[in-house]
Order: sequence, then structure tokens, then C-alpha cells
Amino acid sequence: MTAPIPPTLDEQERMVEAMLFASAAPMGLAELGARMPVGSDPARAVAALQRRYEGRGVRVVRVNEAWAFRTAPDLAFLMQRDVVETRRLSRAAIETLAIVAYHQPVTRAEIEEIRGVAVSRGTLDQLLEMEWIRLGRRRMTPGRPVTFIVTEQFLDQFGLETARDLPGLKELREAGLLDSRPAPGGPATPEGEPPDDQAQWTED
Amino acid sequence: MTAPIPPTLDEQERMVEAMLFASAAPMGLAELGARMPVGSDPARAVAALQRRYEGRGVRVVRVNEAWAFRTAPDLAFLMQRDVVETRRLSRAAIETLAIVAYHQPVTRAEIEEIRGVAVSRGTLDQLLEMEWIRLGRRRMTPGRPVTFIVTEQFLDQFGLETARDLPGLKELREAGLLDSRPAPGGPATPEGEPPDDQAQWTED
Amino acid sequence: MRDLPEGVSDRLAAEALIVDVDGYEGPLDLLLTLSRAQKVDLRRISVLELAEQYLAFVERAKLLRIELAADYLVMAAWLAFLKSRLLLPPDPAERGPSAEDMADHLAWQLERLQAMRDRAAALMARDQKGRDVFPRGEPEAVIQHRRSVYSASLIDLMRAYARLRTKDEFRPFVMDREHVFTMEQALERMREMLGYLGEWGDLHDWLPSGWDTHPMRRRSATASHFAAVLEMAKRGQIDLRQGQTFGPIQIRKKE
Repeated sequence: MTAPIPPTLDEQERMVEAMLFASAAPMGLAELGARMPVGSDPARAVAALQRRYEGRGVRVVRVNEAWAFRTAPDLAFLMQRDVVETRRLSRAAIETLAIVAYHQPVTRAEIEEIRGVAVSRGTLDQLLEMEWIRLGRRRMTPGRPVTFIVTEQFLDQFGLETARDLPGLKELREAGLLDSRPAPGGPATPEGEPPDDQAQWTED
Repeated sequence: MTAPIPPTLDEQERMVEAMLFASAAPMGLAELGARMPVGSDPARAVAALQRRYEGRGVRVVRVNEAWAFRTAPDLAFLMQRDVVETRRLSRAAIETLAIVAYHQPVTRAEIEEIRGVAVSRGTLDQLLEMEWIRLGRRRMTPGRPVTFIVTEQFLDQFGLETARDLPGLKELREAGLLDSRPAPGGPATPEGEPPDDQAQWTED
Repeated sequence: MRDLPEGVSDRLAAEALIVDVDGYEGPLDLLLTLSRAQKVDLRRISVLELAEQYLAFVERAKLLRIELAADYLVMAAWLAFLKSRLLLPPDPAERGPSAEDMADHLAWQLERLQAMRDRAAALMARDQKGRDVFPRGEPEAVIQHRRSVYSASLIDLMRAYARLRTKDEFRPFVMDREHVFTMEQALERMREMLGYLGEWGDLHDWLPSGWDTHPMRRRSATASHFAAVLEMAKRGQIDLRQGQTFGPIQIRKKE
């Protein structure tokens, strides 16, 4: 048996185009490659496709390690009728989401320390249910608290390629605002829970 | 108030591209036009878009009086996926198979006598379908029952030249295989799968 | 710095603070609001001044007989302590963190909270899916061909035979609860699966592995999952359909 000749790059681009068009959710290179003929190079095909759609009414966008077609943002006005009314998030939920995104992996106690108030159960539940955050690994600290991280759906929702592309992440880090500093004897944490700062270092 | 300048044909084409992409159903010209800026010509824009997608992985097709994106017919094969799951044989199947291998040619009644429980039709069917066992000659006894024997594929699968190469009881004992504790949770029970002979007591 | 108009609006804001304690999400939120009155970068804020403002706020609340929640009072006590430490010359005999360290930490906490609020607002202002950019409205289904390959090794075969030939016929009576998949379990499980139920799919394909071969287990799992998806459909979490009587039941996540 001889190895079949892989399709041309043009053909591969057509295939990736068809598959990404057919899917509402982003597709990874492995997933694309699994359906393509042996010897295909989905990464090159996606790159070529992305160039082809530059400036068009739909674009090829990256979501983490996956790819999807999305309409160009400047044409949003045409789609206003298709807008699905989403539940309005409370201020607590929006802030909690931002804290998880910028401080992930972050424990509930840490979120409470940053906001200065207890996080109500409903807030985290709502974000979990929307699949914008999910559980990360447990902290290797006493009590082994769960941590929260943002999901691929979150990146997809806000048009971010990776969690590293969060706007202003670098500035916040340089300003020391993402550090965890133990309080020097203040009423810093609600319910007197100690911030488990070292955890980030022991885990990664 | 002066009439606004209608967008260029290129711009209109982008708009139609985005709308057809995002729409949950094919869209008619009137519907497209209603969302586009005043002075637009959706018919021309659709025609231009259709030409642009000629030969691509997706095409602009007419569905009744409306337009929609569809996968190019030659790429329909990409919209299918083969999922192959490897499963462990059930305990009933592996025991039945062992009995056929060690006692062939063997009738169903004999298998049941050795196992001490009824053999469900499904178990034999499964082994027949996998082509690990097949029907042998009928027994020259009252009722002329069919017998089962193992196949070439079975020998291939288990790396045996003939069924006589299977180790005997004495060798099994010497290999420590006869010392294993019998029944629930025995070593042959695959992970998480319950020993199912009890079930057959209640079932048959 | 935020440009608050001078004079009247400042006084109005200060009065509003008194009345509207419920509008604040705890003492840190209130401190952040108060800090705006200083009209400086949060990095150069005077914590002493802030402490005085906060304590004045608490005093006024007391005069108006407004019940303050415990955490506001804890913060007041701590700020009073900090204020005295900041005003007095440092006592060399005293241990623990210096007043400056404590003040710095509070300023840093306020700056961090403000930064998170700014980032949260910026995040919500981004182009969002379903509002500014849109996915394919009519995704095409991918047909799945499922094929099962069974595996067994020679050692499995020999062990099975060995077990049969040494079989202990005696088996104590136990309840076979291990073959029962409860509806609670099924509901819990399907709830976790919810995210994966994008397209129409047969309910049967969603049965847990290890529960789909054995008849008793399959029946129990099928029944419990059926009941679970009915419940989920009732809650509006999923759609259910069945093409014909006794046909396969299909489920998908509600959009």
C-alpha cells in the first residue's frame, strides 16, 4: 500500500473553511486534522484561510488553541436583531469575573480579600453556569481550597486569543497589583481568613 | 437632510456575507435589504458574494426564495466523524470464549453447565459477530445441537497457532492463575465492571 | 484623577454617603469612594486623611442612628488604631508592623480594587460574542459513526478459565445496589455534561461508560437518565425530541 498523496494547500484551505464554517464552536487543530486526509497540515491551512478573510464580513479568529469564524465587529449593527438578550450581570459578578481573569488561579478567599466583602454563593454559581469560569486545581495549602480559572468560552465571549492577552495585564503586574501581599496586621481579609499567597508559587 | 451615500458594492458584499453567516435560517433579498443602509442593492451584493465563493469550501446557495451558506458538496465527507471505542469484553463473554477455546467443539448446554449459569443469547451473538467463534458441526445426539468452535481470527488475536497451544489446567496452576480467589472482584473483572453472573440468576 | 465638580456636588455626595450606606459593598468600597474626595492618584493618597473621613462618616451615622454592619465598625476601630499610630512617634519597644506599612497596605488594597473595577469595565466594553460579533447562525451537524472494538488478552482468557474451574459455588446474599443508577446521580451527571450537549445527540450515547453493556445496569441507567432529562427539559435547560414512538430520544442544550 502506498501512502496517499495529501491534498494541495488550496484544497486543505477549502476543507478547513468548510469545517470552521459548519461549526458554531471553535475547533482545535487536532480536531480539524483528524477529519482531513492523511498528510494534511491544518495549521498552515488555517493560517492561509485567516489571511484570505482579512477585511471580509466574517473573520477567522483564534480562541486559545482553537479557531472559529466570527462576523466582523464593525458590522454588528446589521445583526442587532439576532442579539440574544443575556441576563444582566450584577456588579459583583462582573468584578468577580475580572478578578478571576486577572488573578487566576484564585480562591474564593482571595476574591473576597480583593473585593473586601464576602462573595455570595449565587455570584460564583452564575459565572460557573454561564461557563465563563470553572474550577481549577486545588491549592496545596491547608484546607486545600478550590481555585477558579476562566474558560475557553470566556475567551470566546470577549474575543481574547489567550488569557495572556487580557488588556492591561502587563501593566497591572508591573504595578504590583497582581501580587498577593500579606496584610501587616490589618482587617484586610473578611472573616479573618488568611490569604494563601505562597500557593501560586508552590503550584506552578 | 441630504440622502446618505450608499455603501460601496464591496461593503454591501461584506454586509451580506456577515448576515448570511450569522442567520439561523436562509434570508431573502427583502430581509437583507431591510437591514442594509438606504440605497443598497442586496441582489447585486448577493450575486457578487456568490461569485466570490465559487470553488470555495462553502458556497452561497439559493434555498427557495432565500440565500444561505452551505458546505460544498464534495466536502460532505468532512462532516462525518468516525468514533472508535475500545471496550473490554464483559466477564460473561470472556468466560464463554474461554470455554469454547478449551472445550471446542462445545454446545450451548455444555457452556452453561461449565459456567453454572445460563448463557445469554447476546453473549454468543457478540462473539459470533466479532468472528472469534463460529458454528461447528452439529452433535450427533438427540436434538442435534449446534456446537461452537474458535476461529482463525481468534487464534490471530491471541497469538496462538492452534487452540491446543492453550495452557492446560496444570500449567495454569503452576503459573499461579488457579490460586486467584474466585468471584466478586476477581482479577479478571475489568475496572468498574461488575461481575455479571449474579445478574443472570435473576434475569434468566 | 476623576474630575468631580467642586463645592455643592461634593457636599451633596458627602450627605449621600450618610443616607445611602446600603449602596456600598462593604467598608473597602466606602473607603474607595471617600478616597476620591482627595483628588489625587491612589498611590499618593493620605491614609491619615482617609481614616479621619471614615471615622467622621461613622460618627455621623451614629448621630443619625443608622445601624452600621459589624464590618464597618471593625474597620472603624482598626482605622482609629491606625490613626493614633500614625500620629504618635513610633515606640521602639513595640513589635509588629509599622503604621506606615499598614497604611501602605491599605492604599495598595484600594488601588488594587480600583484597578479591578477599571479592568472589569474595560472587559465588558469589549466586542462581545452575541452582541458585537456573531458565530455561525446555522451550524451544520457532524454525523458521528460509532464503532466499538472489543479487546481482551490471552491472560484475561486464561484467568477467566482458571476462575471457572475453581469456582466457589457459594455466594452470600447481598443486595445488588451496585446495579442501580439513581435519578439523583443521573441528574448530577447530566448537569455536568450540559456544556457538551451542543448538537442533537441520542440520549443513549450519553449513558455512562460501564453502564451500557450489562442489561440490568443499562436499564437502570437508561431509566434514571430519561427521568433526569425530563426534569432538565422542565427546567428549560435542554430540548428533547423523539422522531417516532419508540424512536431514539434526542437531547440538546437549550440556546
